[in-house]
Amino acid sequence: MTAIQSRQLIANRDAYGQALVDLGGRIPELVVLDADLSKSTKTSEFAKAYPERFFDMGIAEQNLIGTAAGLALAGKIPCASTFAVFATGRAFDQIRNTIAYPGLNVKIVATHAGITVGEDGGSHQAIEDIALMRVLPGMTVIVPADAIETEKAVAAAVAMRGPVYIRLGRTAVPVLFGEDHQFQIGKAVVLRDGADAVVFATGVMVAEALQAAITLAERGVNVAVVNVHTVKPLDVELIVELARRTGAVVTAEEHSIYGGLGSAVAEVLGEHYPAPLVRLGVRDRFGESGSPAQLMEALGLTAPHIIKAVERVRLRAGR
Amino acid sequence: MTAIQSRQLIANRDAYGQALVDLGGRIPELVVLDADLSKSTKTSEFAKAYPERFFDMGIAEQNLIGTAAGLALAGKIPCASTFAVFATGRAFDQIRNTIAYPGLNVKIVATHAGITVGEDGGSHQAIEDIALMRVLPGMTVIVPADAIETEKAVAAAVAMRGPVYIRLGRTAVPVLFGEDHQFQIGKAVVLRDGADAVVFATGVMVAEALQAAITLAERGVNVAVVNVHTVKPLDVELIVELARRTGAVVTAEEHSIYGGLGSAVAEVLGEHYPAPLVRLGVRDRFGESGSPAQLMEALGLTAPHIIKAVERVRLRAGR
Amino acid sequence: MAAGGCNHLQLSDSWRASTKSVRNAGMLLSEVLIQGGNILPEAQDELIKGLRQRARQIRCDLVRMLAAAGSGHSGGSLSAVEVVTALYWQVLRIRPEDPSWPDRDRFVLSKGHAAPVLYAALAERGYFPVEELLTLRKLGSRLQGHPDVRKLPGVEASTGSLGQGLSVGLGMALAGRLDRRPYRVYVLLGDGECEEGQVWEAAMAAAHYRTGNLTVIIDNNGLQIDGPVTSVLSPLPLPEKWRAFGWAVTEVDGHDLPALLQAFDWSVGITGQPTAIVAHTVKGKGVSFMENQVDWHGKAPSADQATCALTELQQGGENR
Amino acid sequence: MAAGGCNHLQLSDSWRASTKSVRNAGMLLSEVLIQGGNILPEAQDELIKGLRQRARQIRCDLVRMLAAAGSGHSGGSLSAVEVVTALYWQVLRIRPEDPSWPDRDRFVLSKGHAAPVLYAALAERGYFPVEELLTLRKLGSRLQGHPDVRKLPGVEASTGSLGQGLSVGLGMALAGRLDRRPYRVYVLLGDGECEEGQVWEAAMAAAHYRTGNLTVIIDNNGLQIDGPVTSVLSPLPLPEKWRAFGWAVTEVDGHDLPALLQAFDWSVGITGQPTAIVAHTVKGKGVSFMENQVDWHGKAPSADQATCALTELQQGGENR
Ligand SMILES: Cc1ncc(C[n+]2csc(CCOP(=O)(O)OP(=O)(O)O)c2C)c(N)n1
Ligand SMILES: Cc1ncc(C[n+]2csc(CCOP(=O)(O)OP(=O)(O)O)c2C)c(N)n1
Ligand SMILES: [Mg+2]
Ligand SMILES: [Mg+2]
Repeated sequence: MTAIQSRQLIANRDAYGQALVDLGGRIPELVVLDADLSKSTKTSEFAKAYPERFFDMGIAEQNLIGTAAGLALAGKIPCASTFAVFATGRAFDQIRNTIAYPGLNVKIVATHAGITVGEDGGSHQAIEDIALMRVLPGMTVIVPADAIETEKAVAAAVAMRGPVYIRLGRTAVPVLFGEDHQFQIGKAVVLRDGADAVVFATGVMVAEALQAAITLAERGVNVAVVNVHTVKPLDVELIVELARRTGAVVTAEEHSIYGGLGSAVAEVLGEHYPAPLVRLGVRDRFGESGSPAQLMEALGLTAPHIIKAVERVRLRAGR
Repeated sequence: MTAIQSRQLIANRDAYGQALVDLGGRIPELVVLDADLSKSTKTSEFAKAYPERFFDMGIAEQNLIGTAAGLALAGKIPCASTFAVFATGRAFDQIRNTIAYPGLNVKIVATHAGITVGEDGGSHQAIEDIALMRVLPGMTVIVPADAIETEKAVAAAVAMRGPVYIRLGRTAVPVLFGEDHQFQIGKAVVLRDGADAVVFATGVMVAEALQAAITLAERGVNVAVVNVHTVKPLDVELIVELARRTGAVVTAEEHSIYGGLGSAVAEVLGEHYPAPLVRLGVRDRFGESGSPAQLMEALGLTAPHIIKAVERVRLRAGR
Repeated sequence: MAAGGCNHLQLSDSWRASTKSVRNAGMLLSEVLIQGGNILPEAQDELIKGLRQRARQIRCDLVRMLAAAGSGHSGGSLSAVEVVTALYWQVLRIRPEDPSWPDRDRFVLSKGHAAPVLYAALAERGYFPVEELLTLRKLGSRLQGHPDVRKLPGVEASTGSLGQGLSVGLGMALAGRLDRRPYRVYVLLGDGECEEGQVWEAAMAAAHYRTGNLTVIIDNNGLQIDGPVTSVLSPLPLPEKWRAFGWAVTEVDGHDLPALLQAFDWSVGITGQPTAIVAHTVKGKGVSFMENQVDWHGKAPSADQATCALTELQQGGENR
Repeated sequence: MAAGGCNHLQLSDSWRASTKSVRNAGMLLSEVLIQGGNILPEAQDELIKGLRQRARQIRCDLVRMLAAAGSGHSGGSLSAVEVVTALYWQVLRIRPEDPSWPDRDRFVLSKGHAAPVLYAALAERGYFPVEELLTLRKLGSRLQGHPDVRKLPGVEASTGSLGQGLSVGLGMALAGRLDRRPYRVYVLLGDGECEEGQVWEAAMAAAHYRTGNLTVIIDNNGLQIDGPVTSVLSPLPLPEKWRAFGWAVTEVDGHDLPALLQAFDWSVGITGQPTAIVAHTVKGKGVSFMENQVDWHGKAPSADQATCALTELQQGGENR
């Protein structure tokens, strides 16, 4: 049973920048592209270390993705980065037709996903990127929960062949895992076991779910917490097992309740083990300006909201 | 109980062209835009009737959508059309940030959705457009089942305020409804009642579902068929009612099993009435070249496949 | 009213009067000025002096609101001050008391991250209380990090995702022509923003549709986020590109108010073709430690930095 | 072998020999030809004659495969025949027996709907059996409606969504430079396709990165789907636009094989800058009832029409 191991706060994008520099030394095929946001996405770190393998494509996300595709076709392993809203939305057709359709070996690593973007407001807060990437055949979709997992996810993505989307946030988040953290694409991780309900969480919501579980445990409610870092391919087996064991399911994601982890779990339940479900996420609205903490609270994405969701779903499950 | 009323075949896009001409006469604010596909989308009919209110934006889908937004901000009611794969994918960020975010009164009517595009192949067969549009806050998503419904859907979309996505196919499909067909955005329609299972279908799959139900009825299995023409906002009440009544749910759509009608129904079941579900759709693959009929067969989207899905879900429901 | 001060300066009554009379006569004051019309020379001087004061006021507003917000885009707001001032106090035919007047000229801030300069102009022009500027980027504020057309009167389009505003402006221009309304549409683009393909789609379409009622201003401050535009991904030369895309083009010092007014007058005179004004500007203009500093693109001044900046602006005098 | 016939003509042995020797000497034959090198005049004539025959063969293949498919894009395939012929039989350094040879030149068909002309060239060049052309657009075929890089050897990129191929070519060109490989990248665009903003994003980036190993050919056949490009949404003038975006540009009659070879040679000579060849062509070229007919953009000939077309092509003679 893992708990929050550290109160250290690191932004996942910082871990990404570091991971790129590390991998760059080992993998000569690694090239990195950005769209005029390298200081924000932290690809600037790679640019400093390996300037000849870094390409700033300017404010042109379509070309960013298309150029990455060409580099991949010529044997490179490109990581293309920009804000999540632009990476997935502004270049969707490019990702679809030029990368996913031929299954090219391009890694799209987007930062500033979700409402924790904060003050920039709704136009910059991607709440739909998981949905967009998940619907693409053959696309792997990863949402790391902390800096350690980010590092491992980036390394694993670069090591596998085929298109991968990695979703990172802007803000510093608690470091949950140790260096020994086992990360395997497609394998969800039970961070905490419990028979009274299960919370499937991804990204920043994993820490919130752990906190909620600790509070609930004090009240005698034992909630399993599963870190679904890979939203696609989904760890169907584990989800079914936990749903069966608990009979009460909550999902938690910093994303729309349509098309993301909540939908993915709903699909699995419907097709394998129907069970009461409460999806926590952004409920069909855009974000807005405010501090990340204010927005997480206003949009119902904090531990107390997870606690309420657990209570609700247990009620429905007749507990 | 409605059955297939006619063996007449009309492409929904033809009905769209006609609807535009009709509405154009009554609604002076109506303007139509296309991206060099007006003969295929049938907006050419409107262009002929009202040339000054038609704008061909050339092969530039981003600008197509942005210009439509500007026209809406100036009081016009724009219908913007092109193929579904380009309408939703090439201009996603434009739809998101310039139309959906401010909730502008733009109607995006896309044709050539789904695998019935046929010979043009996977690059042209949108299997993700419903997912893309459904995740956008405030977006209405309509998938008409026949020519009559298309006409009514277009009229209803133009009559309401706010962004709407209408999904149309390329091929001629059976006319299912009469002129008296009642169409209301957000209200799904029970075309056939039955207590043994329910099939929620949308678009071209409605006709297949009806056919499957007729065959099943001959075998003594009474299947309800619901035409979910509006995928968003979803008719949650009706879906829950039918799920409760039948206890065995099938969804059928010419779209990915991720993010479309199947996911939407899975979400509703999970949150309201957990029940066994089988989702029929494109299972995480792109389309390919072939005739529409061959592809529907190869990808498992015909009446016989619905029958098998009903049998499967009834088995799981313990029937 | 301290001369050169940073309070909410009111323009002198004489300027107001002269502006009004010329507007009433159906002409742009700037037009008269430039073409040597029969306006008193004192009125000319007064006009430019008034606009300069106004620009300084807006700079002060910017520093204050950005400091209060604690985040936001300083550099690209400051570089656009004169362009926005010229537009809102001289060029645009608008009615702040009736923001949806159908015949109003439209201004689309395509480089939506410069929202503060738009908000400051709208507030100073009377669309909403000036005090509200201090709510910038706060939860619940109408002053979102990027302009939200649903929330704030005077905002003509939601922007923030770069490269989209010209398409919106084109749609407005086409609608205006269809409805035979006399309004004009102005769109402000960043130079880095010109790297977005959609800008060129819209440029091509506007030329094709001969939208003479559409004017683009490019805030050519030479910087984007990752560095100088010439080293990140050069969109230069801009005039050649816009010309090749069928636009009439002029270049101007984007901080020279008389020159800007002349350029806007020029744009009105061109018919049957959209017009582009390449405004050469300095990013961070008016705050010495921000000028030409790429790091000040997306950063707000601290309280101390704001004090420095305001002092500097207040000491700048009439002609800065 | 019927002269002027539409069978799978083989070039005469003498031509093969001369080509080979020049290739082995590390020079393009066309280069020698144009620059008055020491190639026999008969070899020159023979070369051009061979290419013309090849072009006619490809047109015949197109008619046959499109008729067999019952759908597909005739007009824009036919207009690109000479460009593709020049590339595959003279310009590209490729090894059909080793399609993934790392040093090969790359050809990206950005206007992916013209897949038939690419497939015909690849088949005739030996990448796969010519008979397979008749499977075009059929379920299970490697010859998808638009090129699929996973399926067919020789296809360098999946295209079909217009406006994306130049970005892909740019990525390949950057990779080539990074790896110090000598290959060049050629991208064929439609004139209507130049309305896509992504083309201009890629054009701007290629100029910025000075990719001298990248050449664009624009099939300037004057038509798109809804009509002539000038009436739908004019992308003209093309040379001015590409020049303003930092490219070296030349114009050429896109059906004149010697002129095309010369243009390709010119492009090789330009370094430190990407090159654009605006090829003026006729949509539907070679089939009289298709020429300049907008309706033949996305239509396949019926069996009868195909017979007519083939007869016409076979009677066309050497110099057509
Ligand atoms: C589509 C899109 N991509 C990226 C960004 C992030 N971004 C905000 S401002 C900016 C740089 C803009 O540079 P420029 O247009 O020159 O503006 P200015 O210098 O006037 O601030 C970038 C890349 C964005 N807002 N939208
Ligand atoms: C992004 C995109 N939009 C629309 C289409 C549909 N389409 C296919 S061909 C074509 C016209 C192309 O015209 P042009 O580039 O001039 O090609 P050519 O005349 O050489 O056939 C269009 C609009 C497409 N394939 N991709
Ligand atoms: Mg700039
Ligand atoms: Mg053409």
